[in-house]
Amino acid sequence: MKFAILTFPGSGSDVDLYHAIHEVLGQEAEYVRHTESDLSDFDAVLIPSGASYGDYLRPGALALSTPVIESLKEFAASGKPVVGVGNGFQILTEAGLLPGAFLRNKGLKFRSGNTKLTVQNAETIFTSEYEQGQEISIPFAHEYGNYFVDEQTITELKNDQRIVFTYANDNVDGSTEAIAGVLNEQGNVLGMMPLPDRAVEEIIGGTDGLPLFNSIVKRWSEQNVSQA
Amino acid sequence: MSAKHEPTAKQIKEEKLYRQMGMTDEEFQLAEEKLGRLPNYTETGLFSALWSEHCSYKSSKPVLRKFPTEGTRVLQGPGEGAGIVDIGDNQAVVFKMESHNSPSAIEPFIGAATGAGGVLRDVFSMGARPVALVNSLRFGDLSEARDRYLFEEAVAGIASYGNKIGIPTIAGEVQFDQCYSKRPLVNAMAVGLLNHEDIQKGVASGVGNTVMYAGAKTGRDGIHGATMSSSEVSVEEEAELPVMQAGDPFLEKLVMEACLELVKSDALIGIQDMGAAGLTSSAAEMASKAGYGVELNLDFVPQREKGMTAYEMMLSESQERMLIVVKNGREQEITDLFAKYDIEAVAIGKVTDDKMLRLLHKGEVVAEVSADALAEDAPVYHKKSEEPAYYKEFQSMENAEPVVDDLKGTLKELLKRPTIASKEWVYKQFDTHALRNTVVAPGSSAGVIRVEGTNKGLAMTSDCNSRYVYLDPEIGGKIAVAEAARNLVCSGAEPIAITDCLNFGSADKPEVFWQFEKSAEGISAACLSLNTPVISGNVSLSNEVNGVPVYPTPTIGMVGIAHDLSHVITTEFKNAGDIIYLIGEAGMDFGGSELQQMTEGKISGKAPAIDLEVEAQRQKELLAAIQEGLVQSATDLSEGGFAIALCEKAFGAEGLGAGVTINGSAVTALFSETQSRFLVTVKEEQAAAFEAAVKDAVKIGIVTDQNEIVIKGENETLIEGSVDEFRSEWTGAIQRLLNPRA
Amino acid sequence: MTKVNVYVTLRESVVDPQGTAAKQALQAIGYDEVESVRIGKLIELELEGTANEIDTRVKEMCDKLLVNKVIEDYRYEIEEVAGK
Amino acid sequence: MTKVNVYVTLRESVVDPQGTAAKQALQAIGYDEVESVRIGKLIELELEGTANEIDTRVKEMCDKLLVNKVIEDYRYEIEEVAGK
Ligand SMILES: Nc1ncnc2c1ncn2[C@@H]1O[C@H](COP(=O)(O)OP(=O)(O)O)[C@@H](O)[C@H]1O
Ligand SMILES: [Mg+2]
Repeated sequence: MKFAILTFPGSGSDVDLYHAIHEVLGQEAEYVRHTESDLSDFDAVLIPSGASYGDYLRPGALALSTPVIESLKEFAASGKPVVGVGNGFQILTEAGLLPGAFLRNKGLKFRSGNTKLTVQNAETIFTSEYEQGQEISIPFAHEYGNYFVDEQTITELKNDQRIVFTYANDNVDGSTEAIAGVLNEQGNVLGMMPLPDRAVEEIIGGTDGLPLFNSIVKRWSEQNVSQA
Repeated sequence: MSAKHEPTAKQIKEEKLYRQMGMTDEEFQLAEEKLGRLPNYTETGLFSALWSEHCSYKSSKPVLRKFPTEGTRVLQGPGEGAGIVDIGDNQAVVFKMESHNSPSAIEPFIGAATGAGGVLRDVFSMGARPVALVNSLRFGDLSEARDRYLFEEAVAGIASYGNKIGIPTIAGEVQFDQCYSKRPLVNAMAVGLLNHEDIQKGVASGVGNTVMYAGAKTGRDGIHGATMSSSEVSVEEEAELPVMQAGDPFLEKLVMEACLELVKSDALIGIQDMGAAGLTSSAAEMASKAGYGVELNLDFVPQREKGMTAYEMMLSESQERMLIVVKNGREQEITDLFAKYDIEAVAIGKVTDDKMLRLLHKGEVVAEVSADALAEDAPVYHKKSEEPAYYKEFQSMENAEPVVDDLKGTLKELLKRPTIASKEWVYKQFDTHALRNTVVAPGSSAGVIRVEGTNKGLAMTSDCNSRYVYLDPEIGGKIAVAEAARNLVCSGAEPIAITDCLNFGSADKPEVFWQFEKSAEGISAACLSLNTPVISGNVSLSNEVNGVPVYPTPTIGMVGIAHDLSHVITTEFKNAGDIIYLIGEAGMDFGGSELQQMTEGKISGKAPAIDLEVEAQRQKELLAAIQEGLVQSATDLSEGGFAIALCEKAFGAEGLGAGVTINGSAVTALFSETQSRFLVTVKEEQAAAFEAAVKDAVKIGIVTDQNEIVIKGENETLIEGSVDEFRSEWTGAIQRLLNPRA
Repeated sequence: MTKVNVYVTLRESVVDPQGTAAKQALQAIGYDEVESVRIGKLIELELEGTANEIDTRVKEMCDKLLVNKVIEDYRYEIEEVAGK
Repeated sequence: MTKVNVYVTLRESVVDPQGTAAKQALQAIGYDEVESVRIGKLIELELEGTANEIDTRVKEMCDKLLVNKVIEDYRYEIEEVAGK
């Protein structure tokens, strides 16, 4: 399976995703620069955390000015999986691929650490390897992680079970309904503020992030085997 | 100001205008001699900047020369952007600490942020990829609004820069004392990794090679920053200060990535960042080090503002700029390389054989000065040194125990002193796990990162107890180094080298210079004993408020190797039933202690004594025991003494407590700050092996599965309480001090 | 050269944690009369072209990039700047 | 109730990395006419009291808390708001 890892000027954790996919999972991964305009070769697209464009104007906003965004939209429309973590989630909302927007954390400060998440929906293509309701421990690090969605959208998200992760006991950034990760309507685009790519090795941040990537790979293999 | 309005050479001399630039009459005289004629305005500016204390170390050099700088692992000692130490496997660690005290006193967010940015450039200009940041901070005791503001903003500034550029901050220290009120110390340390063949130097060699400028455009910012940081600033002077520039971590990230690609190119001859005194220092130093000259055409310097003069361009301290020398004919390649990262890189001059720094602007030669004269020939001052009266008085005092009636209450009071309290409020704001290699994040004795692709770790810490240094600079200097080493050892790492940041008052005060000399002697002695040479550092003099110097604060940044990640251990208790050992006996050492400051409102007496042989021996034994897997957790005893260390070991562990018995006078046993002591836990089945390995270890109790801390004396229980009761004092203390009304 | 000031404010339905903090800080130092503080952005643009053609262009820039309409509202003022 | 708009801008000689990045992004999506972007703050205050007494108070608030004079300049407009 071939993953694209989008890099924008200033993105920092592209290397984390590469490490998770290539070195830990043993899958194919390739960096794709913001100047590219074709993603059709890839089976999945990952958008890293970090501070693209220095988080200037609004985190994630200036990435919209790059050529790769159009192809990202096409890729998402094709139904293949897209995951944005941290800043990647912010980019997805700015690009309109996910609902909502981000405000500054409730305490107004950057915060980092490990946080407990509840898996609210274990039936997505990104979470099939988790148990419904499972509590997982995932690192986070952000200043603008306070996810805002209006009431109408919240109702929709709930009805369609598109809230994938919530903060289990500490809503670290003040997000609406403690949302930590959401899906798009089609179910193939996931955004989350915590960073599963930093939880793929026992010695570094634990391994609770691995099932997320494994879910994607498993689903792809199943499809490919059945097609073959 | 345009060139037309610049004073003439004659005016500069007759009206002594050089004094405004921080030059003395003698220095101007010397510059005139070196030049063989009167310097013009631009040239005077060049001399004043490079001969400032910040660039030339003119007052500190004679002292710094005494530092031990050699060792089998040292690949690059002081003199380059950062020092380099071999760590095996063809890899090396590069590190350096820098002060940004003056800017941080004026605009703490920007000052602290650009401090981190500057020291990162020092590291990647050596060809190394930065892998971690460490800091060392000092503020007033938070009772005043201005100090709370300085503290909050400085921490936010460091966080902002480090987080955005994506480099984890994995260790640091913050201490609070009124001597730093309105004059904070903000020291930042960067650590990088490289392969031996990628080591770069800041040299401009090879006649005809091209000098290139890469990075941000030059503006009129921070002109004379180098001179400013060598003088006292008061808050009231704000209005007249040079414009400060926000750092741009986004741009720096791009510059960094471009430079790290550049170092792989065989077109590169030399590279240096434009730090203090910007273009002047980088150009003169690169030429002088290589034994060549440099000719720059300032018309080509990318400029942000209109009508900049040669003087302004040469002295600007705009951030995020690099000076590069490349092989003649390869310029386009370099420009293209930087363009890939949206960074401008242009040729602005060439290397010459005449050893001159020559500047052309608008078709005229506007300055022509020997590069050596600027970079090497600054006057060296042997400042007057005098033992202060206070020292004699303190030395004559007998050691005494502070009066304490309520042991438990005192412990709780100590736990919420900001210097002792949890620093979580600070490090929660840092992205401590960026770059995916953080093995031990802030909160333990030292930060540890994995060396990617190996099973090794790098441990790092910064330390200095300036109260000890004030009471006795020589002992205080020794303790700073020893404490740093203890923190590494307690994490399972072998200390390998140090960087330092020597923060003092004005060197013109003989008492201050004495503190400076003596503490450097202490540092040297400890470095020799512990086999940790000095590989880089920084001097910051004139840290004073209203003429009163801060406590002498020679901060030590130390790096160590964990030869195997399985050696890495942390502070907190691990298992119920483990045996608790205390290494080292308590003496009546309260001079400069947190308890003394708390009970008496000031410090006095002798600093705690330290025997470097004992220190080295204990560290060696403990490290060996840790490496053999005999130790579950370890911590050194520092501020607040035994009781605080015991609490900290319980705070980090869920559901574990301790029951211990100690002897001797209770106040001394609990709170004294006697040096060279450790508190460790060992599995019962390994107790015998551990005792054989560490001869000064004394069993004092066990880790329990009760949520309780019980400290018994010879006849009675001294302190007893739940872990939560103590932890709640310690955890939120800094937050509570910041919101006194909440 | 035309100068345009774009005023970006958080939509009323969105809480402004920064504004709230500023209000509390002002009250804490004695400005009890402060009832509300909201912090938005002032984006100053300098553009080639004349006011007429610029109107549509600025609106586009706001909609596409400068403003996030999920949380923000905006208005702008165009002022002609002589010569420069 | 009085409404005051405080406009906070970076001092002219201070670089604005945010503005520069925004300018480049606008140019990249085709707004070549953009010569400069600078991003400041718009602080909307609501205060008890009348315009007269408020003038000095707002100036104080800006100097003490709302504005960082090392890098920022400001101006403000007081508008009386009927009733509310
Ligand atoms: N400014 C800071 N930045 C990052 N980490 C910090 C900072 N201050 C303290 N820490 C971390 O908090 C912990 C406790 O610090 P300190 O009390 O100085 O430890 P020690 O007494 O062992 O030197 C350490 O892990 C240290 O690295
Ligand atoms: Mg310490």
